[in-house]
Amino acid sequence: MPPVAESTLSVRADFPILQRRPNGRPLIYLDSAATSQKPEAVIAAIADHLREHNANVHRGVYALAQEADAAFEGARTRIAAFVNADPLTTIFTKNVTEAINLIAYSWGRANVHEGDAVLVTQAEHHANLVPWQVLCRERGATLRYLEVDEHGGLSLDALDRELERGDVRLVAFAHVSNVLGTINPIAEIAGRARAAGALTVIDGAQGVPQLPVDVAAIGADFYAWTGHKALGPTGIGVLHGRREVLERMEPFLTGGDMIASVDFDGATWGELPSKFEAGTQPIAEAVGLAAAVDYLAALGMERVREHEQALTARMLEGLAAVPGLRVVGPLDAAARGGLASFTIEGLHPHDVAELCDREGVCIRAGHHCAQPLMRCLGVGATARASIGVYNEQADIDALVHALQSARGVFGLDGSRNGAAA
Amino acid sequence: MPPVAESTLSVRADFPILQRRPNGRPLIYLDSAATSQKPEAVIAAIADHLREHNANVHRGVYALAQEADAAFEGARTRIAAFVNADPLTTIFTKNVTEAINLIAYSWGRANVHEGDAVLVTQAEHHANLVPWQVLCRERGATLRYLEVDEHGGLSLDALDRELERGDVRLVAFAHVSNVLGTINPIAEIAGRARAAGALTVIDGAQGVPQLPVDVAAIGADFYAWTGHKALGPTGIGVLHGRREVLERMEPFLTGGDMIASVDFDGATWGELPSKFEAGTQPIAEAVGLAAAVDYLAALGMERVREHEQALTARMLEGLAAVPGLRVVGPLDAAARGGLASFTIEGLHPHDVAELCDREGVCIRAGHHCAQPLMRCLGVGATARASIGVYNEQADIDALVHALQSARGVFGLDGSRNGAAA
Amino acid sequence: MDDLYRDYILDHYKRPRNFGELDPHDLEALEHNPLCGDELGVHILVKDDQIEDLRFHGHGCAISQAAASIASEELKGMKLAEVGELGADWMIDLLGIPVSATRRKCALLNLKVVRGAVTGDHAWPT
Amino acid sequence: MDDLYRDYILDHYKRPRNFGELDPHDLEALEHNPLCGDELGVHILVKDDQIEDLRFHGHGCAISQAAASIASEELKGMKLAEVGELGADWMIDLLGIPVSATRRKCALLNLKVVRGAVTGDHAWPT
Ligand SMILES: Cc1ncc(COP(=O)(O)O)c(C=O)c1O
Ligand SMILES: Cc1ncc(COP(=O)(O)O)c(C=O)c1O
Repeated sequence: MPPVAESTLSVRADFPILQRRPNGRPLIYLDSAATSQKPEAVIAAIADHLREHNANVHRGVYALAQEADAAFEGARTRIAAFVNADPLTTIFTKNVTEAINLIAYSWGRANVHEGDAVLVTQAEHHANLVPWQVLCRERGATLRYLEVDEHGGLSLDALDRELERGDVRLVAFAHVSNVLGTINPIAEIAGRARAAGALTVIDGAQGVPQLPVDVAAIGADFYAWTGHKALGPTGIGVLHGRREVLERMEPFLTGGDMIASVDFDGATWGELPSKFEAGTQPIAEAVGLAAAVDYLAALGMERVREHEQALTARMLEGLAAVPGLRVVGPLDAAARGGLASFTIEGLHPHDVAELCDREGVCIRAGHHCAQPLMRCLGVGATARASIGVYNEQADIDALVHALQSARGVFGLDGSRNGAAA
Repeated sequence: MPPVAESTLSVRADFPILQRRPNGRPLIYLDSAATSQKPEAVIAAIADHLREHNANVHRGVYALAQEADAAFEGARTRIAAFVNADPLTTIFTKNVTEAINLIAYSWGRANVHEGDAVLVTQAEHHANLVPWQVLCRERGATLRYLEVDEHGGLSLDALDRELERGDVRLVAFAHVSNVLGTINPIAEIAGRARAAGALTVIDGAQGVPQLPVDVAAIGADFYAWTGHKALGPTGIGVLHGRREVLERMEPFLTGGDMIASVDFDGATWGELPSKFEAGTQPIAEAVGLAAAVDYLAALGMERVREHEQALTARMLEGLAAVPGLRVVGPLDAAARGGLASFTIEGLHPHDVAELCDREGVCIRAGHHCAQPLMRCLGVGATARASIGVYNEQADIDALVHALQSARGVFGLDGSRNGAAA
Repeated sequence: MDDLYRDYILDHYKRPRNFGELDPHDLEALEHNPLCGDELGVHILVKDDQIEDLRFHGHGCAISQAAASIASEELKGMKLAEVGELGADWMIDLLGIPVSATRRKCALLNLKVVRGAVTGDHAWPT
Repeated sequence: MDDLYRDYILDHYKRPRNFGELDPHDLEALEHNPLCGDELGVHILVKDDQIEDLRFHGHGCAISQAAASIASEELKGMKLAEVGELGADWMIDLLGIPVSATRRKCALLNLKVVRGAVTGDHAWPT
């Protein structure tokens, strides 16, 4: 394993919620893969927009509406630039789930036919799985699953074999798995799929918050992500699409603001990105998300990645010292994002999370919206600790300490009479 | 016309944006039908949530996640109670446009067949029109239009004639028209449609912000509205559905949080309302909207209505004094919501809005997302002034003054040499 | 002493009573806790309109397993009509620990399963 | 004096040059301003690869009508190849008033229509 740089980030003070001291202890937030905390800059940007510049966008003549317009379209430009995408093909949705449903409904229903196949991996979040199940059922197509190996990796050979069958119309996979942590070779997968004539959909929900992302370089047809995991507010997601594909698609949601003209007999559609943005958009949310990506850009995504990798390495080391603890996914911090899912013998993940909370450590327990993967892993649920820019080494150490205490409460360290069991 | 009570509301000070003084003048915001301004209570509730209680909901074991859960589900309960609806059948969407698309996709595709008809009015917003056009085209059904008379009203006899044809599966109409201002007899329409075996969809985008709304008493199958017009944030809409109907519907968006269980072969759906809430919901937005309805409830919706009616009466009076000005829709303030759309001879609505802005008066110009109605009215566009709880008589007087000045700039008052034209 | 993870809770978790399968059985049901994917099933043997014997199977956290184990001892011998009347309070009282809003479904999963098997009503107990 | 609604703008608005229809014509196009529903069409008569005559029809605000009227005088006699090269700046400069971001489409609608008729490119001028 290459030596990992120590993290040089120390931004906890920028996050108001982390100043809370539940029961007089520091709040140790290790659930960023579920949702991130927000820096004051984001909260202030939203409040400032609502206090100073709020109006509906796109049609207002008055100066206030023009301010709102500039704020909204300016936000789109900054958000697109952050991942090197074109603002014209950068579509706002309410979350990544809607973004993927948009593709399934608009592209899928028109382009996936009986006998076709859609390919996903066994590790997908329900958001990048159930829409494809529904689509395939409706269209008489087949959903096939790319296997995940015991280290949480995908086999490119297996991908090639699937693609060679010639029926795959679309390949959908996560940039970073929210359970295994695996960072997938997305540009490689996108390239092979494209060569085989299949479209690619990348679920970047866990990618954008943690890694430098260059949408143009990746070369997928769709790359989708969600604001609330990237230091931004709830209520906003982002879909980047390939222009030729978006232009040939019918709209998904229809209504105001996405039309060119409407008469009694029908309507014609507006230009990109409006065609896919029906109704009043998440305006204040876009402003908040733009503040979030500005914040991340100022830190530098390379540095964010180094930080998370350093803490992940420390976490993997710490977890390895807990008896009976098994981490799923790759064991090398360089191959994974800033999270670790694990089980502890004799302790259900729910109880692990509950007992961590006693020490102010917030982690998640459950199936993480990846039930099929849980089945592959042979577990019902896992506990998961995930890292954000605001975490520090002390947080990791507190987690490991809390896990040791949890074992103690259940007598697994021999300290309690129940231990005999 | 019955005498109208003077308004007793004076809440301008609660709205930070209205303290702005562009070019040293007060900001006169008369575009609430496009989006409302937000009281400090709403902005503070959102910021406070993000600063103190932010976590993802529904699956977190730790105390912070439970706070977020309580905030989100508590918001749902308050929002449902505000319009006398059941929280279980109160579904969050991103705006009213998505809510109506949800019905069209989930209910419509399964229940509207070749030879069936969907009935809308000529006055619908594109949000309550284009989804039905798309549905009818896809299903081989017919979209029929209920005529709006010269006073902006619907004929219940015409409705009965349409229903008697026996093919109408669904009737969709606005509670309050965003162009004409007409308050439709929604309970009456819903009752007749129901008797004829047709479902009803009410677009309450302009209803909830202005009128006391009792969803249970109205008795429609669906009542939808949007947060940002009701003093709440962008990024959230609300759909109230009849329980039996929602239970029989397939979900619309699929993904995390809306399932009961998922395996490789397929998924089963969660209970109401989760079944229709895929992915991370607009959590902070729900908290903000709950603060908004609490604020409105504290004012009292009866009082809000009295206030808007009083200002509307004054506005109609003031507009009548402007030469060449024609108001569309009912001329009696008791029959309409707090807005007036109008044209002025010799002045395009765009220019009217631009010139009003010079005096700090924000009004909207355009087709207001109701192009078919514009065609019926024989105009390309109108100007529209619309009222919120924060408006005062002085705002109305400023509007009338600005309109007079606008005529002056265009020489329509004989003051400028161009006047000869 | 721990408020939640009391000795008797851990004891029931580690040595659950009436766990396993019952074949043949007269009634059965299987339910998931959607929050965590936990699964709990029950087999019931009926005689004279009462539960003669029952066994739980599946997996879950300490709260859900202890609740099933503790409840199983009370359910044996209970009239089927009575089972239909059991509410959330019965189970929570029986558990004897403070159950947070989030863990409530853990505590109630077994009652949901048993009521489902007996009455066909698959709603969460309230 | 008003910055935007200068005398010549109002004059072109009230007495637009080259408005109406041209039949027969060689080229035509019709476009909407999606922001307000305004509609503008053009008929063009071509001779020797240049615009011999043209007429606008439709309705719009003072800015869009004045822009069409002012532009019509420049377009007459212009080579078709040149029309394809015209950008937004040409029109904005010709108008001679400060055009806000929102009113930009009003000012550019006529150029969009003319370019559409001549080149088949229906994008907004940039
Ligand atoms: C009557 C009516 N329906 C629907 C809408 C659409 O609302 P939203 O854009 O929030 O979906 C509006 C407002 O634009 C409206 O006035
Ligand atoms: C990999 C992955 N995909 C999709 C999602 C869904 O994101 P959202 O709920 O914001 O739509 C998540 C997070 O829950 C995720 O981790």
